[in-house]
Amino acid sequence: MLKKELGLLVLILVIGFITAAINPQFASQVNLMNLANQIGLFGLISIGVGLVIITGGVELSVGSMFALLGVIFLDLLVNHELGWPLSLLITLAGGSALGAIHGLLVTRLKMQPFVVTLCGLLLYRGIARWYTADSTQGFGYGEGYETLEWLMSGRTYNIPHTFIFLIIVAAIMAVVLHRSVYGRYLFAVGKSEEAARFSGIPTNAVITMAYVIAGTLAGISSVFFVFYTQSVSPSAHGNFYELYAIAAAVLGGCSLRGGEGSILGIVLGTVLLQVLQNLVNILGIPSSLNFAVMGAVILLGVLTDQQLQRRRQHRLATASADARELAKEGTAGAAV
Amino acid sequence: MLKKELGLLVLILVIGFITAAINPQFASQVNLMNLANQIGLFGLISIGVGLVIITGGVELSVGSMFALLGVIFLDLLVNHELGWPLSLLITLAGGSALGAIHGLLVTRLKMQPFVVTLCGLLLYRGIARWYTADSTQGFGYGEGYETLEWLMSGRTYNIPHTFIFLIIVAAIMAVVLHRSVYGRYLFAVGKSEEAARFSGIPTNAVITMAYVIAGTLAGISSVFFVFYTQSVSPSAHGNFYELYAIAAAVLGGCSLRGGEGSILGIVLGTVLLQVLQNLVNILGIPSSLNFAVMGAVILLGVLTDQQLQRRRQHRLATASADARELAKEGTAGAAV
Amino acid sequence: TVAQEKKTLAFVVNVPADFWQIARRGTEKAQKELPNYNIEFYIPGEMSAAAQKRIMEDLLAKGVAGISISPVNPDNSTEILNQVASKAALFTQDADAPKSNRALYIGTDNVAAGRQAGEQMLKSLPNGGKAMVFVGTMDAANARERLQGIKEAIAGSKIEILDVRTDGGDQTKAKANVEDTLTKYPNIDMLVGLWAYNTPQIYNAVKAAGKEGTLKIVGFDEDQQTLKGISDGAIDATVVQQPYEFGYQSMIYLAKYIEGDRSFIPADKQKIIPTQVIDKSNVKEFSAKVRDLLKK
Amino acid sequence: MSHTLLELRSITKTYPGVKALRGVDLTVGKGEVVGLIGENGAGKSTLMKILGGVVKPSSGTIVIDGVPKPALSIKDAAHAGIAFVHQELHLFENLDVAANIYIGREPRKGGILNLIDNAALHHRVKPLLSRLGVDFKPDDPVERLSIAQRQMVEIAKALSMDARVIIMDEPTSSLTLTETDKLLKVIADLKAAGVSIIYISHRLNEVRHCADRVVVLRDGRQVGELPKAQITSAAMVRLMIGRDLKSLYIPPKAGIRPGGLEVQGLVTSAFPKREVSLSVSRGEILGLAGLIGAGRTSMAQAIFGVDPALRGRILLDGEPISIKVPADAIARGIYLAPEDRKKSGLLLDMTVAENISLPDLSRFAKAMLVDTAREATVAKEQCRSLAIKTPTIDTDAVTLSGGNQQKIVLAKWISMRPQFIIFDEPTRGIDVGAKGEIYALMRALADAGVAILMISSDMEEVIGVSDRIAVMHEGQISGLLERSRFSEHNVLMLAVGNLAKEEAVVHA
Ligand SMILES: Nc1ncnc2c1ncn2[C@@H]1O[C@H](COP(=O)(O)OP(=O)(O)OP(=O)(O)O)[C@@H](O)[C@H]1O
Ligand SMILES: Nc1ncnc2c1ncn2[C@@H]1O[C@H](COP(=O)(O)OP(=O)(O)OP(=O)(O)O)[C@@H](O)[C@H]1O
Ligand SMILES: [Mg+2]
Ligand SMILES: [Mg+2]
Repeated sequence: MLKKELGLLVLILVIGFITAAINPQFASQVNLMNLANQIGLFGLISIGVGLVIITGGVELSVGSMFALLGVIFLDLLVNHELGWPLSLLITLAGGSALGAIHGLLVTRLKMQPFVVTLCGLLLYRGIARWYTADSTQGFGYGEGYETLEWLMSGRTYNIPHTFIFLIIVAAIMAVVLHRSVYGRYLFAVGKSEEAARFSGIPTNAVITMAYVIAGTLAGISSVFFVFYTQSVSPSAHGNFYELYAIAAAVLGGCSLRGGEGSILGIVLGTVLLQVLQNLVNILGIPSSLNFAVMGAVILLGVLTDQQLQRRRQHRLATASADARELAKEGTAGAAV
Repeated sequence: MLKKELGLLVLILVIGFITAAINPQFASQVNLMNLANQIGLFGLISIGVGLVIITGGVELSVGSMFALLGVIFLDLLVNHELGWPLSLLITLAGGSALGAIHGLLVTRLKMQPFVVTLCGLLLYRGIARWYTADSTQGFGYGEGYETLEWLMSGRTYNIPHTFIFLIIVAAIMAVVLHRSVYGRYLFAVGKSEEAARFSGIPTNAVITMAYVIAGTLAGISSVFFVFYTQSVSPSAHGNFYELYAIAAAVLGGCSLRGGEGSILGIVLGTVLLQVLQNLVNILGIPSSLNFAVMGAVILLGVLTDQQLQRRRQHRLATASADARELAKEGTAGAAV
Repeated sequence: TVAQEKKTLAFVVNVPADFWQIARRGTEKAQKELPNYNIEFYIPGEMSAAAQKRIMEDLLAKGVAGISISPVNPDNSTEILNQVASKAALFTQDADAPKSNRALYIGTDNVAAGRQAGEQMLKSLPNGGKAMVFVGTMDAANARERLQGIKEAIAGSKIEILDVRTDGGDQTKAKANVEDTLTKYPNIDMLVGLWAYNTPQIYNAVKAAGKEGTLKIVGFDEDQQTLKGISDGAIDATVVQQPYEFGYQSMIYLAKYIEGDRSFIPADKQKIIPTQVIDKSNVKEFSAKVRDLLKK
Repeated sequence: MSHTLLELRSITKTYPGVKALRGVDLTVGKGEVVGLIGENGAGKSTLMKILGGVVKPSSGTIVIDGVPKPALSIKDAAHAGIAFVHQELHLFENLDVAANIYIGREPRKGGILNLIDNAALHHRVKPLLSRLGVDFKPDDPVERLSIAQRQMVEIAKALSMDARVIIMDEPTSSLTLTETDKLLKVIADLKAAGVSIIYISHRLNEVRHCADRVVVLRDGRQVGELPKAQITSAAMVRLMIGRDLKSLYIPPKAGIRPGGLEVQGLVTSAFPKREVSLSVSRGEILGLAGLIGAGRTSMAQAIFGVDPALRGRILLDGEPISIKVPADAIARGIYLAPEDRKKSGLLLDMTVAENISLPDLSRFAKAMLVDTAREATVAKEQCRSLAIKTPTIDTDAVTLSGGNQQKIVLAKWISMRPQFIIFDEPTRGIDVGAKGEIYALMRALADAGVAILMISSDMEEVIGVSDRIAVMHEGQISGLLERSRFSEHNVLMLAVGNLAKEEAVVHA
């Protein structure tokens, strides 16, 4: 299990060292902190999407949720002057509610996750655009949310809060996923929903919960993003982010067939994607190649990992054949 | 089987009649022919993606293929003045080759289709942008391809060639999918690759072929689109089109779990999506609601269809149990 | 119905953006002055020639009387534009398509606007220096023209443009691009934003890095934050267009054109609405004007 | 019987197209082992699923401890102390053995955090596994276990529940004699401890061995009951199929003929260091016995080209052939009826006709198009000649009983002029009636000159059907037995790897 994450870590370090060798600024504190900030921004939602992927589902509406929840948050905070704690709470609740709707459609009405969240992708952005009449929302001259701004975009000991928050969430989610009963059920449901039901696991609740967590994390993320970009243009904000999140989760070892994945892997997947984006700029590679680099590295990364896994399994098989061999020598006499 | 398509057809007709009642121009010849043209443009690739979905895979790179192949086609035709038959052929071959690569990665290297084609999505657009240095490609003052232009964007008896071509391709593919050996293999592989392999079906070849067909259709489509838009901006051309194609296929009854779907359904799915886009403009609904309408209708469409199916199955079940009972009474004596 | 007796005029834009909200106010003012017309506003879902083309086709099917459009790919949209021009009155606005049969272009000369920005750059960096340019995508005509104008203006000076970083319309990426630039070139002298959201993101990133005042910023368009940055002194100048006039004038003139009046069409069929440089000296009144326009 | 624990009263269950149960009554007493038998599709599993809360009855009453209920949920059943070893395996391949055994009932710690107490978990699982005498550990991933090992995990899971009633739905279908013996011992222990068992099996020997009472279902109806004293194979068969079955096993009519299939030094990926050599003559049925994981399936799949051999030669009628993919084997008339018929043998969601025609589809085709008329004709013909019980040939395979499904697998190949067929566990989970038919089919094929290799873990079957028996152990052939030397003892000795002592066995 852990071999996968190790491979990813090695890949990240190798890429990091090469980049730093070419341009030492890559390893400068400023750059690393910027990078940490990006990782924090994108990591949260990768964790949420990763959980959904482990159930055997997929969550495509994240980018549109960012647009819709971002618009709502700004509207509450700036136009309705609602006070930041309440605005924040409503935004989070909104994310949870959207997640719950997805979960219920998937579990109760037996719709395919791809379909449900594809409709979400179209609907939420549509609503956001319609609600704002396609105009960019910003903080304008709003005031009174300095605490929130510091929480969401500040730094402590020069470490961005987004990153700190990601680490906290990742730690909690790692315990939930790998140590708790809920986590175990999640893996069980992802592998075989029917068998899980036969084992008395409340599969619908387990799956719905994964979507709710993803929605809530999307809610938090959307506030982080609002403070990062300081504005939300409903038609563009968060476009394609669902793909980044899925890519990070898949790179980190989540299988879209369900039942596989780890929080560490998802976080490392996010790190790799963000390092790639960063190095394009730091090395002065043409921006147009940004996506190409990302695509190529994901492809090669997944491919190499798979080949390594296969070879390892082969080795394991041979080893166990040898072990059987030995065991047999031992028991042959005893059996007679 | 056919009930599903019928339901979709009824939905399309109802929407059509309502729209025409509100604004009779919807049913005008001009509008219907425009609509036919759009259906032709988007239908081809939905068929390709639908085939891949039937194998249990998914094809996310279509939009990026449009950008890359469109750029290549224009480059060959305009800059290299290669003559249209050869340019066309190379573009189609390019599409087939990309499809073949996807197929091989999926079957030989056992990569997940989602991952392979996600990387394609990133890579191809990246390459197109890099190759053109992010500049829009157009026909410029190129000449000597009037025949091709007529073929690709002309009309015969006022029917757009794109639509005629779609009907031809759909007819051929319907025979291939529902009547041919290959089609049967495709469904078998989609339902259970292992069982198909144990029956001696060359599963790898069957799956790869589905990607090749999808790639080739993407190649043809990309030429159609080039003649429709007359230009290709590599960063925007075809963005999100993969989602339209998948949405059409899913609306038309393809299950992302594989092994289900029909060509008629896919075509009707495309028709519905295009009718929705068209009516937003015809009825003067705010453009910003375009996506929201699409998302809502897909959601409700799939949902209703599912509920109807379920009810029908229930009815069938009760009926056939009774029938069986009668039959049994009849044969019971004979068997002893 | 009444709506059908009225003639329809359509204002078609290229992509959702705030810029067009101001233009919409212009069309709304025109609507008040043109009670016999029905003015509609179209925003394609995505920035693509295909999406725009389908809107034009649908409008023709609806029997529109006049269209004023900002074509996404002007050079390559001649055919559809001519098709529109043959069935309805056609103006272009914001971006011109001189090869087509459009009756009139109302809008900015983006190369000239670029030159204005270049002059501001020269003013801000009289002794020269290194500059970086940020934009959504370089395959958009206005991005190319603005850059061309800038290059024309700074030709021969000591200002060097190091690179153009693109973000594909993603503002998060736009800000990250600026952050990475500040890391890679800690001593960079100037940042230029070509699209409306680029300048605010430059401003955000510079502020976050604590480099306000140590480098110069020149941008385009009138985003709220851009104007705030100019008041703060962090941004040197922005070159703004007058989208309100695009909206208002194109509708008024379209109606005149449909009624047979051709007198307002100049020989070159171009009505250039001049761009304006906003800097510390005039930002206050300009902000007030914009806020007024955007009031609902 | 001392005390009635639970009672099912006139249970009826209707499925789409099938009345699976019609007014069935069943009582189970404390500490009683009830054998539940019946042909495939008789409704045994359905009845048990109703008891386990997995399926809701259409009508009827379930009485537990005197309390009547119309239906049970999974929770109700667990609460009432009913544990279930499902016929279909319900394990999670991505979890380890211990996690699978306690899934849904994890020992917890950490209060509201609901963490899993792994130490307690392993502490509880270890004694269970040693009680069953299995060769895997609590933290082995289930992914790496063979079907038989997985079946042992299922059994361990049922044992772990401290249940009052354990339903075992064909628990031994993948087990060989040794494991079966262990299980029968466990059942005896449980009975002594007052646990009731409902034991479903098509291996009548086992039922005779352990049941206190046998209940027989036919066509969804309860057709009889046998008290302990009257439990004999003949009596059970008579009730099950409604008539006497003369003999399951038919002697060969024609002798061995020249030619056949020979395997020389075959190396499979499961045993990269072992070579298998074997030959099967035309006209003979070679039985292949061995313990779980001896490598029989791996060898069969290597010959058929599903998982091609690493090394070695395969000769058909003396001529070396190369098999890289199943199509190569099929082209030579070499076929495999696989071990896992639901996963590999059939496309469950396809119709009977489509399944039968699948491997030969291109020959049914005109200009690459499927000739559906011919397809239907062939399918009907096969259904008739193999007596496949299906409403129509357009019925989905998933709805048929196990025996009929297996016959469809055979029907695929029989119409295609076989030269050599491997039957991997051909009668797993199949009733006696259908077994007899399948044996007859195999014999008819052999008599027609086909070489047949029958892999089986069912000792009775191996000894009854085979003309010769080869035994495999740890990826190698450990010995060959001619008919005169057939005995459970001899097969078993070879199966545990007693190569050297073979002579001694003969004299014993
Ligand atoms: N989910 C289902 N849908 C439709 N029919 C079903 C379903 N499950 C079982 N049946 C049908 O109900 C009948 C009884 O099946 P059941 O599985 O109870 O038989 P069984 O006695 O356990 O047979 P076997 O010995 O093969 O396990 C069969 O005709 C079967 O095809
Ligand atoms: N592809 C593989 N890689 C590694 N080990 C394997 C592979 N296939 C099978 N094995 C292991 O090799 C051994 C032989 O398996 P095989 O299925 O051939 O045995 P078998 O005699 O048919 O047993 P069974 O009665 O369980 O079917 C088992 O321990 C199995 O777990
Ligand atoms: Mg059963
Ligand atoms: Mg086996």
